[in-house]
This record gives sequence, C-alpha cells and structure tokens, in this order.
Amino acid sequence: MAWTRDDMAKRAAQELKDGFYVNLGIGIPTLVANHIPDGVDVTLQSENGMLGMGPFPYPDEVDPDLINAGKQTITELRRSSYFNSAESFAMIRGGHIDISILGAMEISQGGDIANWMIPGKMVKGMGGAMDLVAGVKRCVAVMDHTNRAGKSKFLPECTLPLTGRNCIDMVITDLGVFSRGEGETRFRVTELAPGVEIDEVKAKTEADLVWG
Amino acid sequence: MAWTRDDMAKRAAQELKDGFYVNLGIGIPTLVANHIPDGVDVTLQSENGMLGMGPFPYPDEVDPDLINAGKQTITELRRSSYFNSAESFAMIRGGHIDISILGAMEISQGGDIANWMIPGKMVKGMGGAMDLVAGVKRCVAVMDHTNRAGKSKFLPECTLPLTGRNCIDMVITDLGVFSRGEGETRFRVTELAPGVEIDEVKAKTEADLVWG
Amino acid sequence: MSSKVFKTAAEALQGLTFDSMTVMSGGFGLCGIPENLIAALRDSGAQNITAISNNAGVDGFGLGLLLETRQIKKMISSYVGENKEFERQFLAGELDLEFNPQGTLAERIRAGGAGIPGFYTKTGVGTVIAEGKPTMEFDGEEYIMETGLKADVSLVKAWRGDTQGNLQFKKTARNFNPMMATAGKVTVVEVDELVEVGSFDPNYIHTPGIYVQRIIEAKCEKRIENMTTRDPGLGRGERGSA
Amino acid sequence: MSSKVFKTAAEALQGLTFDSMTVMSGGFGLCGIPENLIAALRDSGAQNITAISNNAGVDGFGLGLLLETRQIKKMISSYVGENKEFERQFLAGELDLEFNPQGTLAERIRAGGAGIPGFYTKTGVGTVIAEGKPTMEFDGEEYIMETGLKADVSLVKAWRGDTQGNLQFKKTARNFNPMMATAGKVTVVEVDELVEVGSFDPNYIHTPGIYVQRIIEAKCEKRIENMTTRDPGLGRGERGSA
Repeated sequence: MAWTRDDMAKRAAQELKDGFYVNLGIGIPTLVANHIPDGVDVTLQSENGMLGMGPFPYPDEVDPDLINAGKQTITELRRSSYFNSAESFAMIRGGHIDISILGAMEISQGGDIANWMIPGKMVKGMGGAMDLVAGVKRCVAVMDHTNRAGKSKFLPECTLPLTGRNCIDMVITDLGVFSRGEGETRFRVTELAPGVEIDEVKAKTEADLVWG
Repeated sequence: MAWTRDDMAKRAAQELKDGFYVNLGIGIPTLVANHIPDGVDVTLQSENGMLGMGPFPYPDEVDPDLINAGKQTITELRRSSYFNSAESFAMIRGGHIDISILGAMEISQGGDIANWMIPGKMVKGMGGAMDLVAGVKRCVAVMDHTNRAGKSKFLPECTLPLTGRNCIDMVITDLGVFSRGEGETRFRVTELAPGVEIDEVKAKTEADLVWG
Repeated sequence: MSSKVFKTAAEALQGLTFDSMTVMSGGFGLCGIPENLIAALRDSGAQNITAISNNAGVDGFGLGLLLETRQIKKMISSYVGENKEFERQFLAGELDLEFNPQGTLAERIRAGGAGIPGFYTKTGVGTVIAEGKPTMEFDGEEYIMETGLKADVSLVKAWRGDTQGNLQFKKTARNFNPMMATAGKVTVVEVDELVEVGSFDPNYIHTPGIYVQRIIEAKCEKRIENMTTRDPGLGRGERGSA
Repeated sequence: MSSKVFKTAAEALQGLTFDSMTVMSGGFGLCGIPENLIAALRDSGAQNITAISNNAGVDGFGLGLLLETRQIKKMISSYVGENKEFERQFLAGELDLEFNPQGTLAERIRAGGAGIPGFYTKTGVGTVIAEGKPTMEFDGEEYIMETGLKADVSLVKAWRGDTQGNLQFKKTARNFNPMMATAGKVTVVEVDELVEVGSFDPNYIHTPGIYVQRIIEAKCEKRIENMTTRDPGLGRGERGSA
C-alpha cells in the first residue's frame, strides 16, 4: 500500500537529526513538523526572517507582524531570532541550513528539480525556492511518484522549467525513497512503501535509477 | 601668514553642513571636531562600527568596548548606533557618508591621493582609507603644501602608491584652499591663507591648477 | 538640524514622486508593508512606476492599490498572484514582470545600498533566471552575476523610529525593509511609534538614521493574509518549549 | 540537543586545530578580540596558521601571542604594525602579509559566509590592490572583483550568548565578529556572560545561533590600546548632547 501524504511527511521527518536547522517548504513538507522524532531537537527556519518558528498561535495570540513564509500567522519560541531577508538568504545561500524538505513537480535522474512554473499557466513566481535548492546543504524532495495521468514524475530530464540543477539528494514519493550520497551521480532505491513491489516502481519510473 | 594645523582644521570644518554624516581621518582631520560651526549639527561616523561618536570619556567612564577607528576610548551620544564592520563599510561604499576629511601625503592635479605607504618603509596598511576615498560622496584632503624639503605635495602625478584615483574634491593646505566642482577635472584656487600671495602658492605648486 | 519628521504620508512624499520613477516598497506579503505611504504614492498620481517589492499586495490593499489605478508599469518581485487585478493586467500584457529569486532580490537590494554593482550567486544556475547573465567559475562551480538595485524612493515600514531616523523593526515585519532603507536615493519611513532620540539602546538599532531622510508616525491596519490558529482547547504547555 | 556549551577555551578548540589551518579572529585593535580562544589556539601548538584578522594584536597580547611563537605563517589584515615582533618577522621575510582595505576585508568575510564567491567594488581601483584582479565596468565606471573568504575555524568574541549560540555584541566590540561567525566551517565563541535560552528579546539578537557551534564563558582582560580621556575638571553638560 503506497504511502499517504502524512506517511511521506513522517518518512521525511526521519531525515532530521538532532541539532539540525531546517527549512520546510509549503504542502507536504509543512506536515513534517508534526512528525519530528522524539529526542530530536531541530530549529525551523522561515525564510522571511526567523529562526525558531513556533506552532500556530491561539486565537488571542495572533500577531500580524509574525508570519511564516507561507504568510500564515505563527508564534515564537524561547530560542527564536529575527533577521532581515538579506541575512535570511545569506544563511541559506551560505550553506548554513542543514536540510530543506520541499515539494516537487518533477525530479530528474541527475537531481534537477522543477517546482515553480507550468508554461501556459499563470506563474506566481519562485519565491525562495531557487535559493533554497542552490544553497541548503541537503535537499529532500517529496512528491507523488506519478501525475494524475499515471505518468512518472521521476524523469530522465525535467520537462518543466527548472528550479535548480543537480541539487536534490533524496526523493521521497508515495512508492518509496530514492537517495544518493555525497558525490554520487545516480539515485538508488533505498526503501519501498509497505506492500509496494519493486516491479511496480520500475514500471512507474522513467528515470534511470540503481535498482538494488 | 600660512595656516597652522588648527587653522586648517577650522577651515575644513566650514565644509560641514547641517545634518551631515561625517567621517574624520586621523591627524589634522581629528581636530575638525573642535571647530564645528554653531548651528551646524553633524553626526560623526567611526568606521569600526559607530554613528554618533561622542567626546573622550571622563576617566571614570572609560569602556574598553567603546573605541574609535584610531583605537582611542570615546563615548556615545543619545543618537548613537552601533553596527558591524561590513555594515559600516556598506554605509561608506554605498555613498551614504556626506563627507570625509582625511590627511594626505600627496595629491595629484587629477584628484588622486596617496596617503598610506612610503616604499622602503615598514607599511602598516591602508586600514579603511581606500574604502573611504572610493565611497564617500565628497572627499576633502588636508595636508601641508610642501614637504620638509620644501617640495610641492600637490603634483601632476603622485609619486607614492595611490590610495585612490580621481576621488578628491577639495584640498586644504597651509597656503589655501583648492577645489573642483562636480564633473570638473581641474582644481581652482578658491582661497588663500591670510598674508599668502598667489605667487608664493604658484612657486610651491607643481600641479597644474586654474589660477584665477 | 533640519527635521526629518513629517506629519502625514502625503507631506512626506511631497516633491519626491514623478512619472517613471522606481520605488522600493518593503514587506513580505502584507506583513510589514508601508500602508500609508503606498496610499499616498497612489494619491500623488505618479504614473509608469517601476515597483520593486517581494510581493504585489492583494486586491485593494498594499501595492494592489497602485495596480487598480494602473500606476505601476513594471514589478520586480519574487512571488505574486495573490491579486486578481495583477493577474488580469499581466495576462493582458499591460504589466511588465521581472521575477527574481527571493534571496537574489534581497541581496540585489542590499548590494545596491552597499555600493556593490554586481555579485555572483549559485541561485538560478541552469534555470531561466541565468539567461543572458554573465557567469564565472569559482572552485570548479558555475555562478551567475546579479546586479545591485537602487530606487528613486524607498518606502519603508518600521516598528519604532526616533526623530533622527534610527529604526527598530518588529518580528518578521522586518523582512525587506532594512535593505530597502539603504537602497533609496530618498528613504521615507512610516513607524507605529515615533520616539525621542535616546529612547533606543544604541546596541539594538536595526537601521541607523543615516539611511532615513523622512519619517512619519502613522496608524496601520495590518491586515492578515492567512490567519492560522490552534484549537484553544489544546493546552498551552508547548509554549514553554525552547 | 547535544550541547554547544564547553567549559574552557582549550576544550572548545579540541579537535579543531591543525597545521596550515586558516583561522579568522574577531576584533578591531584590541577591542572585541577572543582573548581566551587565541591563547588556547597558541597552546594547541598548531603551526603555519593563516590568520584573517583586521589587526595583528600587540606584543604579548591578542594575535601577538601567536606571532611570538611563530605559529602564524600568513596574515590577511588591513592594518598592522602595533607590534614589534610582527615588524621584525615581516622585514626578515618570515611572515607573509596580504593587505586588504578594511571594507573589502569585511565584505569578503561577509561574502564568504553568505555563499557569494565574488563581488565588485570600487575600493582600490587604480591602486596596487587592483593588480591581477578581474575588473568589470558598470555604468561607465570601473570596478574590481574581490572574492569571498572562509576559515576552518572562526574565533569570535561576544558580549552575551545563550546556550543555543544566539549572540549579542557590545558597542564597538562588535566590529568583525558577526561576519566571522558566519564564515567559519566551525565557529567558536567566547562570551562575557553565558545566559539561558529565552534571556534575549528575539528582535535584538545580533548573531543567530545557527552560526555558532561551540561557546564558552570566559573572563577577558580587555586591554586598552590608546587610553584617551577628558579633563575631569570640565563640566559634564555636553553629555546631554544628542
């Protein structure tokens, strides 16, 4: 049985190590915060200028001057700090964030990612996505393995405009986990969702992977 | 009678306008702070990371964590702010300081300045001088007109290694004031020290100036 | 010293606005935007504005006000489209749009204020963002050059400011405001609270007054774009977490 | 979380020092220097160090300690020579010296920490500083390219720090310390006062803890290089000045 969105978030949360500074994208990655393993203490960065992002506020705590990168109202923690956008992205670009977990539309076998625009549709912009994939030490992409038409989203080359080239270290889909170590060019299947057979994954994957 | 060091500082102080942000170099320029005209309120920058530099402290106020760029103990004012060295020089390089008054060893007729090293002697370094002359909106150099051997320090070309090229807007010497406006390539004699004759200045100047 | 303090947003913009001007406007979404100055810029009637701002406001608020009146010719932003009028004008070809990655935009503004005309970044290498930009290799990796950005006027929103223009920002309302304060030929600031010089500890001033030419105190509406809250029935124990 | 807090300077440098390492050391003159960490670096015995620091200390204090023991092979600085031993070694050709304009040095360190491998500046155009450096023209003016700087270890001095590594600096002791904190592969900080997490207002943290890997509380001597005072007989009225 393939993983649900929540399962995928839970699996992604296993990539967080104690002491990590972490940036979570919008969508499934946001759910990761609900699954941080016991005994693992991480600090969440919000690229609009905050380290130590806390949970949503109680209704009487809402502060319009305190939002996350998804423009949601949030709270601060005792460890929190605020800084400006240039400092925030200096932190990201300079490789100080340990891990970024982000959604994807397509991933290529060479680790390229496309997640910001679909030609012909109204484009909202890349926000901080290009900076994150170019700068963060380790990037984990979370996405459904296939699109609604059943076509693979893990491809030899992305067909959509890229967000970044050769920057994804791990891909978590509803079917399993695909990763490559430092300096490795190809992804390897490292885990299958429960009940998912390797043949099903092979059939649904256009990318050239290491299958074993 | 030629100007004294204090006279030169006093004349340089006339270049300060109300509301100016000002950087003063070491030596004669430091004396400028004693001659700021009545009704003119300026804010002094110290490039080690302070705006609103106050006077020397009383002995019981000395704080080793509060010094100026000359490493002298100083005080803060009510308007003061502190920032790091990158921000301090962003301020300088970005053209936010209205005027810099600095000492010189040589000035060329094209506005080059040399004030940081003498070949063959132990070189201490340029500190912030190259950044200041390249970045500050208006640079006023203060120096003796001639060296101890009586040779002109206002020259067709500097003989010493440059601090900056085409960056000096006004030269104040013991003999007078030499300035050029925005976009003017040549300096004009705009003022003579009391009792100094133009012929004396001409005789002591190797630079090609506008003499009238 | 001649005062930096003005009474109203309209007075603070007097003599600064003109057709085809470039304006920077602080804020992230609707958080930390100079609401009153944006409204005054609209009322100034300046046309063909190039607006540099991370976002484009929403319909009827923030920079949305200037889109409604078609005073904006071009936007330089990282994320837009919370705004139907924006989308309509863009799709109709009435509005120019230059997307910058958010960090590149922030750094370009910082560079503009800091006298740095160009810098290299890895952001956007291999994407459409890199097209037409000079590249250079450092340690075997390719980087693209981005240029500094400046504005004729920067509109900034701060929390507290003193009469010398020293500023403090509140929480995530800081965002693009401090860099924009450095990159405007003239920087105009609206603050929630105007205080006397000496009210701030000089160690904790976010923007020194040198960057601020004009300042007003003004009441902000501070709209919330995505209100998200927790169930009040849940305990508050977690707030004790570090 | 595994703790960032160490007991002594020696313990804080354990496992981080090695021959031919590059070290950044904060401070301007003797103001805001990591005294205890410098002494511990000397005691580590690491040789052939490249030291990036605005100044080189004085005889017997600050980086002067490492010059005395000849552990420094090269200095990257903007101003030196308050130090007879430095002068002697340099003139004898025993020490390499790379002068950087102070603002260029500060920006190179900031760039190194911010993932910017190169940037353009007007500082040094037409001087020896420009020799051999790439140039580019922007708006008809020539600029030179400077590169980012990083270090194996950055030694930083802060005023107060919490156990998560969030830092506050005091007055002009801030100087190069915050940028160096961002540019070290490992950043080790000594503070006058170590406090619990939550002691700081998050609006006023100068260096977020993300940049700090190790922290100690240690007593500093804080020597004064040029003591200058006013005649105590003069009135204190001026202190009221803004």
